[in-house]
Amino acid sequence: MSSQPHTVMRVADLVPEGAAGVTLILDGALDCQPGQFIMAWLPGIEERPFSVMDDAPLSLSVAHVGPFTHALCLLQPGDRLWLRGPYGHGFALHGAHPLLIAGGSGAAGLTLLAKRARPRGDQVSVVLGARTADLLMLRWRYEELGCVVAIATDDGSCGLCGTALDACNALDGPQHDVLYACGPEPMLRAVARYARDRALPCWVSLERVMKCGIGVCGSCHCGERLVCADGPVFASSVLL
Amino acid sequence: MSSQPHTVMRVADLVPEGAAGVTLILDGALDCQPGQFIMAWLPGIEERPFSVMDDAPLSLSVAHVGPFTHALCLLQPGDRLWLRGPYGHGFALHGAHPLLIAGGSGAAGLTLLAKRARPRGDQVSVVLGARTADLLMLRWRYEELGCVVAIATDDGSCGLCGTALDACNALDGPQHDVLYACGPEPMLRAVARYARDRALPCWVSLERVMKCGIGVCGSCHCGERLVCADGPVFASSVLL
Amino acid sequence: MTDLCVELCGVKLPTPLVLASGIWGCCAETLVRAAREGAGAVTAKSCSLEPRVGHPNPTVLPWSGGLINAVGLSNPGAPAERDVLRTARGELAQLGVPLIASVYGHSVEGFWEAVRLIAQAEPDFIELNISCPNVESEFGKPFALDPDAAGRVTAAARAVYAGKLLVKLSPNAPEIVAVARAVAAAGADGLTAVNTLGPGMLIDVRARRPVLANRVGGISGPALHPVAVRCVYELAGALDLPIIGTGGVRSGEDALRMVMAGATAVGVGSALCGEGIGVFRRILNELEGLMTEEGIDHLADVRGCAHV
Amino acid sequence: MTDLCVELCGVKLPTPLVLASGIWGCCAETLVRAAREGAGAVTAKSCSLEPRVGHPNPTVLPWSGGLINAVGLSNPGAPAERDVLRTARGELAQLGVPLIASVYGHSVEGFWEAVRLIAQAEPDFIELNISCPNVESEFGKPFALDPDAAGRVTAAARAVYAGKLLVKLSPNAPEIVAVARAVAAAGADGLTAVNTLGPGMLIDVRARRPVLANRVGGISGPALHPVAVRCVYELAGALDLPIIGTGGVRSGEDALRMVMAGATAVGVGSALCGEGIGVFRRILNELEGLMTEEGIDHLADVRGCAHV
Ligand SMILES: Cc1cc2nc3c(=O)[nH]c(=O)nc-3n(C[C@H](O)[C@H](O)[C@H](O)COP(=O)(O)OP(=O)(O)OC[C@H]3O[C@@H](n4cnc5c(N)ncnc54)[C@H](O)[C@@H]3O)c2cc1C
Ligand SMILES: Cc1cc2nc3c(=O)[nH]c(=O)nc-3n(C[C@H](O)[C@H](O)[C@H](O)COP(=O)(O)OP(=O)(O)OC[C@H]3O[C@@H](n4cnc5c(N)ncnc54)[C@H](O)[C@@H]3O)c2cc1C
Ligand SMILES: Cc1cc2nc3c(=O)[nH]c(=O)nc-3n(C[C@H](O)[C@H](O)[C@H](O)COP(=O)(O)O)c2cc1C
Ligand SMILES: Cc1cc2nc3c(=O)[nH]c(=O)nc-3n(C[C@H](O)[C@H](O)[C@H](O)COP(=O)(O)O)c2cc1C
Ligand code: FES
Ligand code: FES
Repeated sequence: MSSQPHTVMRVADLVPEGAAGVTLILDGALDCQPGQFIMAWLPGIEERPFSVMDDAPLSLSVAHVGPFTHALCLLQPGDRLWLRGPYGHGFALHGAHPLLIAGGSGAAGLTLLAKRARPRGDQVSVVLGARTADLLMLRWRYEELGCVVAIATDDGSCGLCGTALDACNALDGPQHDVLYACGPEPMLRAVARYARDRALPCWVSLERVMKCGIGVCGSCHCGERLVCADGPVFASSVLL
Repeated sequence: MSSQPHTVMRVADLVPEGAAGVTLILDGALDCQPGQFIMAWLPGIEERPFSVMDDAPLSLSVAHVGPFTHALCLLQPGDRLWLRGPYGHGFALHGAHPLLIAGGSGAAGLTLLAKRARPRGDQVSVVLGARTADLLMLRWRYEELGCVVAIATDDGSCGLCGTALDACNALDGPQHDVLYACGPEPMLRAVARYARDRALPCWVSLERVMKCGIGVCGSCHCGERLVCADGPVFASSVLL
Repeated sequence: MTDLCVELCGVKLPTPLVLASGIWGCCAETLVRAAREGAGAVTAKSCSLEPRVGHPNPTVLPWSGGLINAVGLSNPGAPAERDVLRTARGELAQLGVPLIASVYGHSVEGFWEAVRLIAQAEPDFIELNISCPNVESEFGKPFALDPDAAGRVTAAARAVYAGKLLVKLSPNAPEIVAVARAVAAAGADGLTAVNTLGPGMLIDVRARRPVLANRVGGISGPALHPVAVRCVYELAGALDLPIIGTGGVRSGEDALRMVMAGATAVGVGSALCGEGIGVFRRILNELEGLMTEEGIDHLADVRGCAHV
Repeated sequence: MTDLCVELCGVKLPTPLVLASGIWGCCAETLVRAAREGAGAVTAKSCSLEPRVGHPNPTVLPWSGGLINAVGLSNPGAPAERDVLRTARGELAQLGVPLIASVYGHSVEGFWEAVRLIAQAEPDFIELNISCPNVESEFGKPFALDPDAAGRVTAAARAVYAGKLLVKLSPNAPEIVAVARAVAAAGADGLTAVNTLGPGMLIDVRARRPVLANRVGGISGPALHPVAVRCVYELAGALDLPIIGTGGVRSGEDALRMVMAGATAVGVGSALCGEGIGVFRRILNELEGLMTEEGIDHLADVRGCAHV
């Protein structure tokens, strides 16, 4: 470790993500597991956690929700971004027919899992949920990775009109033998119940306000667990 | 590196070295090059540099010259010794017929070289010099290693009556193609001249008062060189 | 048979390791988990009378020597913290693990008002954090740098709290022993030594600016360890108060070193970074192994033995 | 084109790296070699009026955060040092590398007498080491902890020395800026920031005692770096004096960080441990590479740029 905690990379390319935000493709790679996250720093602004959407090249998908994500969305090719990580415990691959369930920017937390499943020949299905069609994120990426993609929007502007869980129920793919979910906590709770009812193994990725990202400050606690150090990926039973 | 700079070992065995001192055989090993040294600490007493006489088990040969070496000579099997190192740049093996020339406790600085030369099949000759027979050190070790050993004592009480260099001149072994020397500086200077006159490559190991042993404090300087960091082994030309 | 129990100001700790303030345990559940994972006492995050948001990120950063932080004492304020502590205390009592509340104030009055409220939660100890270097730009030099100021704060807390009172000292005090004498005279029952060092600063040369939002922050972890050990050694040599030796402890050997310097118990904070809460069990295992090797039955037998 | 020259108090240094006092260069030959290997200025070991043997071993130890030392200011005394400096100065002048003499005293009188003698060697600078923490048991707290004491020593030296006067500050001063103002007012031309941290203590748990013969010692190397950077940043923000930023520099990035904090030149000491004198060339290469990458032509262009 150098005395400088951050690595700096440049934005190599941008992929617009409709009204939701942007995917930043950086000019470096990062060795990490699916589901791990990094702390992204913009000097003079803030430092915040983001899932590793892709590892090589390192890519982040950002949903614009406030000042920091706004600043990220304004980055242009050539601009710099400072990072530390990867941190946390990610997803391990189980089963042969995983179903990934993502809500909003949660889509960024599962792409790398799909990428890792691919060389194993797993048949990966994905449900992407969002409020409206133009808030959907990363559909292109899951399609690029050869996943079967189902969509659900609250207003029916794309795919099924309903929740991501409604779309799961409607799915007629292979019999899924494991679930992975990332997104708003109410959705994760619903997925956890769904998994329990069907006796399916299920892992979820949680979000909490993070300061250190390395299990020291305690700000990301969720009951007796720290999301950054014990998670962000947990067995879905923690939500039941 | 732990925050504790020293490793601790116990004396496993002792070999008396006549009136000169003792060889301490410790209960651990140390990965090092021939000619490197360690700093040996006796808590509450002092810390001083010693050549690694053998690496596995780590062994030190101590000539009793003052308070610290006195304390070392009093150690019994089971007693502890604290060490840090190995430090410095040691000898590299050159040629096929090395001649090792040692004066007094300098014998400890060349044994490991003889040990390393052995599996290469090199024919190693050794000249051991001392003031009197009972001040000779490590003859047993060189013999154990299969070296051809010649002896010189100032008073003729063992081997040739004269200096180590006289013994070199008297040697009728194979044609030596490289010289290594360790011992009092006047002897080293004489060896350096001998090597120059015969155009033989020659390396010598120097001693200076050491504090840090790691090239920081400057106490071991020899001209523009630091013995602990640049040496203790130098091409003999530094003495000419 | 090695026995890891220690007694701190007459209170029994099942292990000598104390979760340091501001680390990991920001809510009742995490404090309790630390106790289950091997902490012999747990310290809550410092709280002040009023809630504090703390500094923006970056607030805590890893560097080659450990951590640097300027969290800025974010906390929910004493009334809310009192409830957290009450909950924690109930569960901790069942585990036999004492609870140390931590109080911070930017004035003597702030301290005593917060202590008064926190005392209502009946923690086993109250620790006065007079040594936080990360709010200097707001509140000036920490009280812990000055014997008089430190004594005044301690006396004020003592006046409203009859329980066990610890005072947390700073490694940056030019005369740490003088500060300790002052807080001892003012009624402290024990010392926690030490809080973070410095402050220090990281600058990112590509960003061309300090990395912490607060610019400067306190240094903890391995870089602090030898200074913390020296502080504990000086304090134990000069005073009779029990000490929680804190600073850069990350192994059983480090913990034993603190005890040999004179500590009664040993704080663990930054070592949780990366390794997580399992660090307590590992350190305890290492400590027990080392004690067996060195023929030490009780830590009390070697406390302060490095004073030769 | 990157240019590594810097100007310190009007004196040109061919590179920004300064060999720190007490490291490596204890005689004329080693000082000259440091200059040949890339040091832009070299500092001699601190000398006092009378010769000093220093402490017994162990005096300097490596630990995970760098070094800890209590050499105890061993030196041959000012008259003998004067001759060493004269020899060194002649050869250094040919290389265009300025010589910094370092003077230590345990009283104001000791300082000025030693300065008077050392001045006769006509070094390019005299640095007053008022910040050595390793002789405290003999002489009490270093002058550098107290603005008044620091000012008095500086004024005394100024009275007998018309050349460039540097004062070496301590990272342990609670108010380093106040100390700097005092020495500036007393006539210092520049500052060296900083000397070693702490003191700290290593205890060997198997030996059950402190490892340094002096028990405590000053901490240098990586563990000191963030504190040194903060000191330089504070000083550069408050005063106009040029600074040799010293403490834990072991890479081009560290050196650039010091400059961005506000340093004019950059001291290198503990980084020689293990790596040897080649460390200067490596740091210079790294610095040049980093400057090219970041589009920095002259260090002066980024000096203090981290003050945002
Ligand atoms: C493990 C993890 C992975 C994440 N991955 C992604 C991702 O891939 N893409 C993405 O767009 N977002 C992701 N987020 C969420 C992202 O960090 C927040 O959206 C971002 O911090 C909001 O900052 P802001 O200034 O734009 O908004 P703000 O106005 O500051 O906050 C908006 C919301 O973000 C959350 N938030 C605020 N501060 C923090 C903080 N310090 N840490 C975490 N959340 C905070 C709160 O819920 C808050 O209501 C992730 C969060 C976590 C914890
Ligand atoms: C690289 C190196 C390897 C050595 N290897 C051996 C060895 O294998 N066996 C052996 O018997 N001796 C060895 N020595 C010498 C040994 O270190 C000294 O004999 C020892 O320090 C003397 O300590 P004392 O207290 O017994 O004697 P003292 O009375 O303190 O000194 C006797 C002599 O030892 C030398 N000496 C004193 N202090 C130091 C010091 N700090 N560092 C080095 N030398 C010092 C001086 O020449 C002095 O005159 C080696 C020295 C060096 C530098
Ligand atoms: C992120 C962080 C937050 C801290 N918060 C507090 C605090 O609120 N109150 C306090 O007294 N000490 C606080 N400290 C200091 C620690 O309790 C401890 O004294 C210090 O970190 C040294 O121990 P360590 O090296 O084991 O971490 C904090 C330290 C860190 C790293
Ligand atoms: C072994 C050693 C000896 C030192 N001797 C002196 C000295 O004589 N005078 C002085 O002003 N500083 C002395 N110092 C302090 C250094 O000059 C320097 O200020 C400090 O080590 C921080 O820099 P570094 O981290 O690059 O080593 C010494 C440091 C060490 C490690
Ligand atoms: S963000 Fe600090 S503990 Fe998780
Ligand atoms: S013994 Fe310190 S430099 Fe060689």
